[in-house]
Amino acid sequence: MTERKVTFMTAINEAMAQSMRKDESVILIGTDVAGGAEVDHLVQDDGRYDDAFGGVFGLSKGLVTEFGRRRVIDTPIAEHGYFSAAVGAAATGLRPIAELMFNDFVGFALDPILNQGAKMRYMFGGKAKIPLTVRTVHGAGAGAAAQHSQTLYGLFGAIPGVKVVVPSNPYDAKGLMLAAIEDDNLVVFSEDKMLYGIKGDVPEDYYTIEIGKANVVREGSDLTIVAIGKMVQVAQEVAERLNPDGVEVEVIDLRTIAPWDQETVIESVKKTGRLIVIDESNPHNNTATDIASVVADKAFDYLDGPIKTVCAPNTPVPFAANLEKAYIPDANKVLHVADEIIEDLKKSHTM
Amino acid sequence: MTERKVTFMTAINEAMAQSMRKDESVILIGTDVAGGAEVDHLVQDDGRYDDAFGGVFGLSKGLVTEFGRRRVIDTPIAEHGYFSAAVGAAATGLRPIAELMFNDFVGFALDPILNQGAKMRYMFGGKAKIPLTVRTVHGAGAGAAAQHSQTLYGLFGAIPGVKVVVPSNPYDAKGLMLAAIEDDNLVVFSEDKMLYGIKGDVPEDYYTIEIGKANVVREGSDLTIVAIGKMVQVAQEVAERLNPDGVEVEVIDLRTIAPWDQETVIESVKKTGRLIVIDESNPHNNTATDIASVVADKAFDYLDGPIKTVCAPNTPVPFAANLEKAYIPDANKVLHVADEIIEDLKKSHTM
Amino acid sequence: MDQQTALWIYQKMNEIRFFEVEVHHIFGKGLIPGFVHLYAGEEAVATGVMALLDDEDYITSTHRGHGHAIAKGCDIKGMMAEIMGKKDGLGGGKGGSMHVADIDRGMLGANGIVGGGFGLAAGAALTIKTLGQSHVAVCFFGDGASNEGTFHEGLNLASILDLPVIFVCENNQFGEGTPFRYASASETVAERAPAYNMPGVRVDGMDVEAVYEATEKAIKRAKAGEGPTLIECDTYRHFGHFEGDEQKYKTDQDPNRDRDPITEFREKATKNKWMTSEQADEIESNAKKTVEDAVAFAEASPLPDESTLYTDIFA
Amino acid sequence: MDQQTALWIYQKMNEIRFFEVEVHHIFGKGLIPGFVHLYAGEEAVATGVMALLDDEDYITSTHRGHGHAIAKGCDIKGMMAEIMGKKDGLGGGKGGSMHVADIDRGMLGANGIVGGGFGLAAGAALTIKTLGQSHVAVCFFGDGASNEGTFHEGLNLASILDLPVIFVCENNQFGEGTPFRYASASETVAERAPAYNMPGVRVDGMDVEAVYEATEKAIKRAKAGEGPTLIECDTYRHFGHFEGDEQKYKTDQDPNRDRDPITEFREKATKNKWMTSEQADEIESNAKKTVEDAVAFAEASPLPDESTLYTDIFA
Ligand SMILES: Cc1ncc(C[n+]2csc(CCOP(=O)(O)OP(=O)(O)O)c2C)c(N)n1
Ligand SMILES: Cc1ncc(C[n+]2csc(CCOP(=O)(O)OP(=O)(O)O)c2C)c(N)n1
Ligand SMILES: [Mg+2]
Ligand SMILES: [Mg+2]
Repeated sequence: MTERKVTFMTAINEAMAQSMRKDESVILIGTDVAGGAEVDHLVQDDGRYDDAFGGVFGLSKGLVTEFGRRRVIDTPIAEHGYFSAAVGAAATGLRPIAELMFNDFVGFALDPILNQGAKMRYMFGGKAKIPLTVRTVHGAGAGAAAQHSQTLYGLFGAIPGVKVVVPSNPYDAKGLMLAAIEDDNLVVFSEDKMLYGIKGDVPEDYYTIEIGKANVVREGSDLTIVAIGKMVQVAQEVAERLNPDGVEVEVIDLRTIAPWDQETVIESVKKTGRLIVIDESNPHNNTATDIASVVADKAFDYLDGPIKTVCAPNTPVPFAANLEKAYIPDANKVLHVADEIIEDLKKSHTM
Repeated sequence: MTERKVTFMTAINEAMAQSMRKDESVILIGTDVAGGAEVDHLVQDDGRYDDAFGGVFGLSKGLVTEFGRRRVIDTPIAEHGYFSAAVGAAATGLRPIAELMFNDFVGFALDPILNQGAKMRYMFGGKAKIPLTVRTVHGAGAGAAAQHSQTLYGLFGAIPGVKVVVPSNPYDAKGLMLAAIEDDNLVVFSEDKMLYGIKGDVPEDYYTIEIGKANVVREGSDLTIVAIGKMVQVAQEVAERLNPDGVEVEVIDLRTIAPWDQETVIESVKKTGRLIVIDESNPHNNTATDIASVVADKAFDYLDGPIKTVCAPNTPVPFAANLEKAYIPDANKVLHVADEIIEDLKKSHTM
Repeated sequence: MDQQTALWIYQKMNEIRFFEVEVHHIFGKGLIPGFVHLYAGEEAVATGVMALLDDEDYITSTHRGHGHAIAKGCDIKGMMAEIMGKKDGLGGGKGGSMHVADIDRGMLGANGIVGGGFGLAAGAALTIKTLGQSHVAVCFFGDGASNEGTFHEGLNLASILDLPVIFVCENNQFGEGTPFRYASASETVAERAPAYNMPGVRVDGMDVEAVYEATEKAIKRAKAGEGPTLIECDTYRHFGHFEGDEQKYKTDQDPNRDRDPITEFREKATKNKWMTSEQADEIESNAKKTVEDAVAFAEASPLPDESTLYTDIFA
Repeated sequence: MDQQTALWIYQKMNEIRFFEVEVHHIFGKGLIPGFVHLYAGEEAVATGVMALLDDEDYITSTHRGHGHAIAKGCDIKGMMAEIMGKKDGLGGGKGGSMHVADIDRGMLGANGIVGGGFGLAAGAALTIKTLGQSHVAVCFFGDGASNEGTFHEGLNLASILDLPVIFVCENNQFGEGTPFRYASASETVAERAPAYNMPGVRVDGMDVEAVYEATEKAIKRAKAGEGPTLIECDTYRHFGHFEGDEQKYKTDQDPNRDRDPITEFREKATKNKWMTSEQADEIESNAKKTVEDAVAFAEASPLPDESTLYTDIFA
């Protein structure tokens, strides 16, 4: 297979296109996922549509041209309306991908997820399938301020009946997106906007990555760092920086935060005896606390020191560039939070 | 002071009435908080109003009679509308109590809380106050099924800028409600519907209980159980049942889940070395995991065994009576989950 | 209306009524947990609409959903068992009254969320349109629900996409204890239809024929690809908002208070020779029997197996 | 319109325009993080309305909020510093363009949530009504926002409670890249007003006087306790949806494309002797200066102290 580098955005676009080619029941619905509906000059000579936006980040560019407005549906700005339509469509035979432009708008789209899509199968005694993929965007770093920068996948992850995937690189993004669309359940696919531009090897073929499985991206015996999405880069940097001191870090890319891969994490902690979790969410009631809590129960006897969670502070996302930078967990913060652990480890290595 | 037993509901009603008497800017707004708006025969001879509902549980009965329809405002069924109106009113000089009839309806009321009320002060550089109390109702046990029985205070507790109070008894309910109304911030006051009928000593006077402080309701040296709301009863039962074996349980009623009282919990764990948290929320990304995570970090060296969280399972709330009963954490489940801890403790006591 | 339709309607009306009266009694005995909202009094709406639908058509329902479910052809035994939280319930006892559903019959569920159905129905209609089917989706909703933002979003979306959906408002004058005339700035729900560029008609919701005829037109329009219709049916509920409600807000002047859609239809149908008195009597006693059998069935059904607490989360 | 008002309007129009053009340049230089939505082209709306408001009146604004803030009297230096994320910004640099606010001036905030303002404005009006004040609240919103359910809920609530609020729609024909004529089932926003039993008027939003007069009536109505009004202002934005937008959806036929509300007002005001050419010139150069000073001020302002990341959460 020849190597091919594409961006995170392209990888997701490609996954959507491939699944739409494969399965007529896959549709994409959201505000400006094409853009320019009913604008005459956007209809090309061959009758196909040019998109005016192709998603507010340009991620879904080209899809309306290939699949037409019947399957790439621009909506009014009415998140409840089109999210509940997506649930209704999923319950009756379509396999929609619904875009929540920023996860921050969840306040307008929550009921169809929380009370309808996630619960119908259970309430109806197993007699419904909701093959719905919710694409959304999280994360600080773009200067988009308090209402366009939150990290809210933990909120979705708390809801029984919802799977939540958070890819960290282009390869995973494509494979997980294809798996999400294939899944017969409501899957929230949460994209960190700061990853959109990064490039990586992505096979052209159709492939899926199993939802619910973490990825050990670096093996190590001294310390386990579990990281989510963009934070995997931070974990890798921490690992690199500790390497010269002889500290071997195992980095786990969680990939799926609901249900998350307890087996892989616990196995790793049993080996290393140390755990740090990095999660850009605000610090309370999030995936990091969930992981810490499970490990503090099921792997307690293997722990050699406190579990550290490194999260954003308990504040809204500030606008000013310096404050926003201070808000986002980075390697320095991890090293700072973990300094005792690291001192211990260094000591044990020099002994 | 003479003892006076009133129900949990009455205690909250009384708190609202006392604060409304004290402060003209306090209003109550919600669907059917009075009921019967514009129904002629509900206007009494003295011009005052009788309420048709007084809240769907009858909790706010009598308030419209005393304070009139100007301050006890029935709304259309339009949660976003009246919650964002409550935020707007709070930002401009009122001190509203807004009722979300069931916390399950949060999908329609979330944006005014998540993106407006909780963030305005921060986004505006400290130049806003949002003295808003959100009263809502959580909890299973009433056979109200998947969309009327959830326990979602953890979702609110994850939002920076929101305080969340969960009272466990009538005395606390009154004092915490008065504190919530006095507070210049957005406070979610979450009531377990299964507690509504329980009676307890409640002083007639106006008194407040500090938000953010936990209450050690039983002292013990062997095991700390932190419990929330209705679960405090479960913790007490566990403590009673372990007593004959000589196991001394310390029971902490958390009272406030955001910000929760880290000091009290950590002090207790330092003393006992053991922690169980009981929380009726679904198991992921909730207050129980948050507490476990903080303790596994800050009190790690004092822990003598795994931290146990006892929560509802990761399912919607089932309707059938037997399933619902199995869903809710109870003393048996706690004892079962904690059997290893308890065996250890028993052993250490017989040694 | 032809004879067969009239007989079907009369049967379903009676099944609904007996069912609801029975549920009222059983609830009174403490055999049903939770909240129960009875449909008695509003039978003309569900039956008038459903007389024109097939299994392949979809409906979304409300917290007051028993009538819709029965008229849509859901198994009455399974419904009663569901409402009592039994193993043989349509949802294995896991949903209860507010979540009665049967997707195979196009019944997408009663719904505990007021205003939860607008978008769901639009979504079902989107499936119909996208897959080129020739069915319709019907969204039942209350007068109270018409003030939820979801009404606005659902109707607007359905209209701009010309979806084959019919929005049927059951205006029983109250949302819980709050009168429609207080809660809504508009005098009727139907008059809001122009804001969504769709026909809005108001019919006597105690008169099955009126409901039937309005629905017929709406279905024709929907299937012709011309988009949605809003039908407002004036009606009244015989019982309280939920079981236990004191109903202090009801007044003697409430327009439909003393009307019974079932007696009215019996009279009209016999007068018009759609149905003989003997047929009507027989239908009534059959319906009564059907419901009694359902109660017996539900009572005999065991509680669900405790293991089912953990199943049916993911497909 | 009197002279003083005209001069004020012309000043504010120019301040807004220079401000936005300046922000456009600064953004282009990479000095502003995040998303910026410029108001240029729509100046007649903000100024026509705000000419009639005092500090005690409230407004809620949108993501496209600079114009509203300037017209409401927010400090321009503080605004520019805020947009650049500086310490001396109105919000200490913590809010940015989408959250410019000044509660003391009744400016309840730009808002990153489309449709977030309807209820907030109704709430401010509820305060006014409850405390017996004689102010008004104005909610600015876009054509795109009119399809959010929050529009429906906010207008209905305000209407049934007769709140002193004015809903001002800035219909610039697009929500991002989606034409209003596609997204909305109704041809105009104003025609939705009857659904809420309130007057709905549509005015030329490029004509300050038209906006001013409609607002005057609405304020009178609000202060008389007669409730809300919906005013739709037809307008156009000169720049893209946000900075960076290719604007592929705009067409030569867009009605207001070639109009400039500022030139139009200058002509009318000088013709009507509300303002001399000299006054106009002076206002223009003053406005330019004001904005230049603001830029200098903002550039000189330091970044906020890092400790402020943690402050201003709770009062
Ligand atoms: C989102 C939401 N808000 C409030 C409620 C509580 N509630 C249940 S039924 C009801 C009244 C509904 O009135 P209407 O739509 O007229 O239906 P009806 O009960 O009259 O059939 C209310 C307020 C709810 N279930 N869901
Ligand atoms: C709830 C919500 N949905 C979507 C968006 C993304 N968004 C920002 S501005 C905008 C278009 C708004 O259109 P309109 O209301 O007409 O205002 P305009 O930009 O034309 O001034 C959209 C979709 C948002 N910020 N909030
Ligand atoms: Mg009703
Ligand atoms: Mg617009």
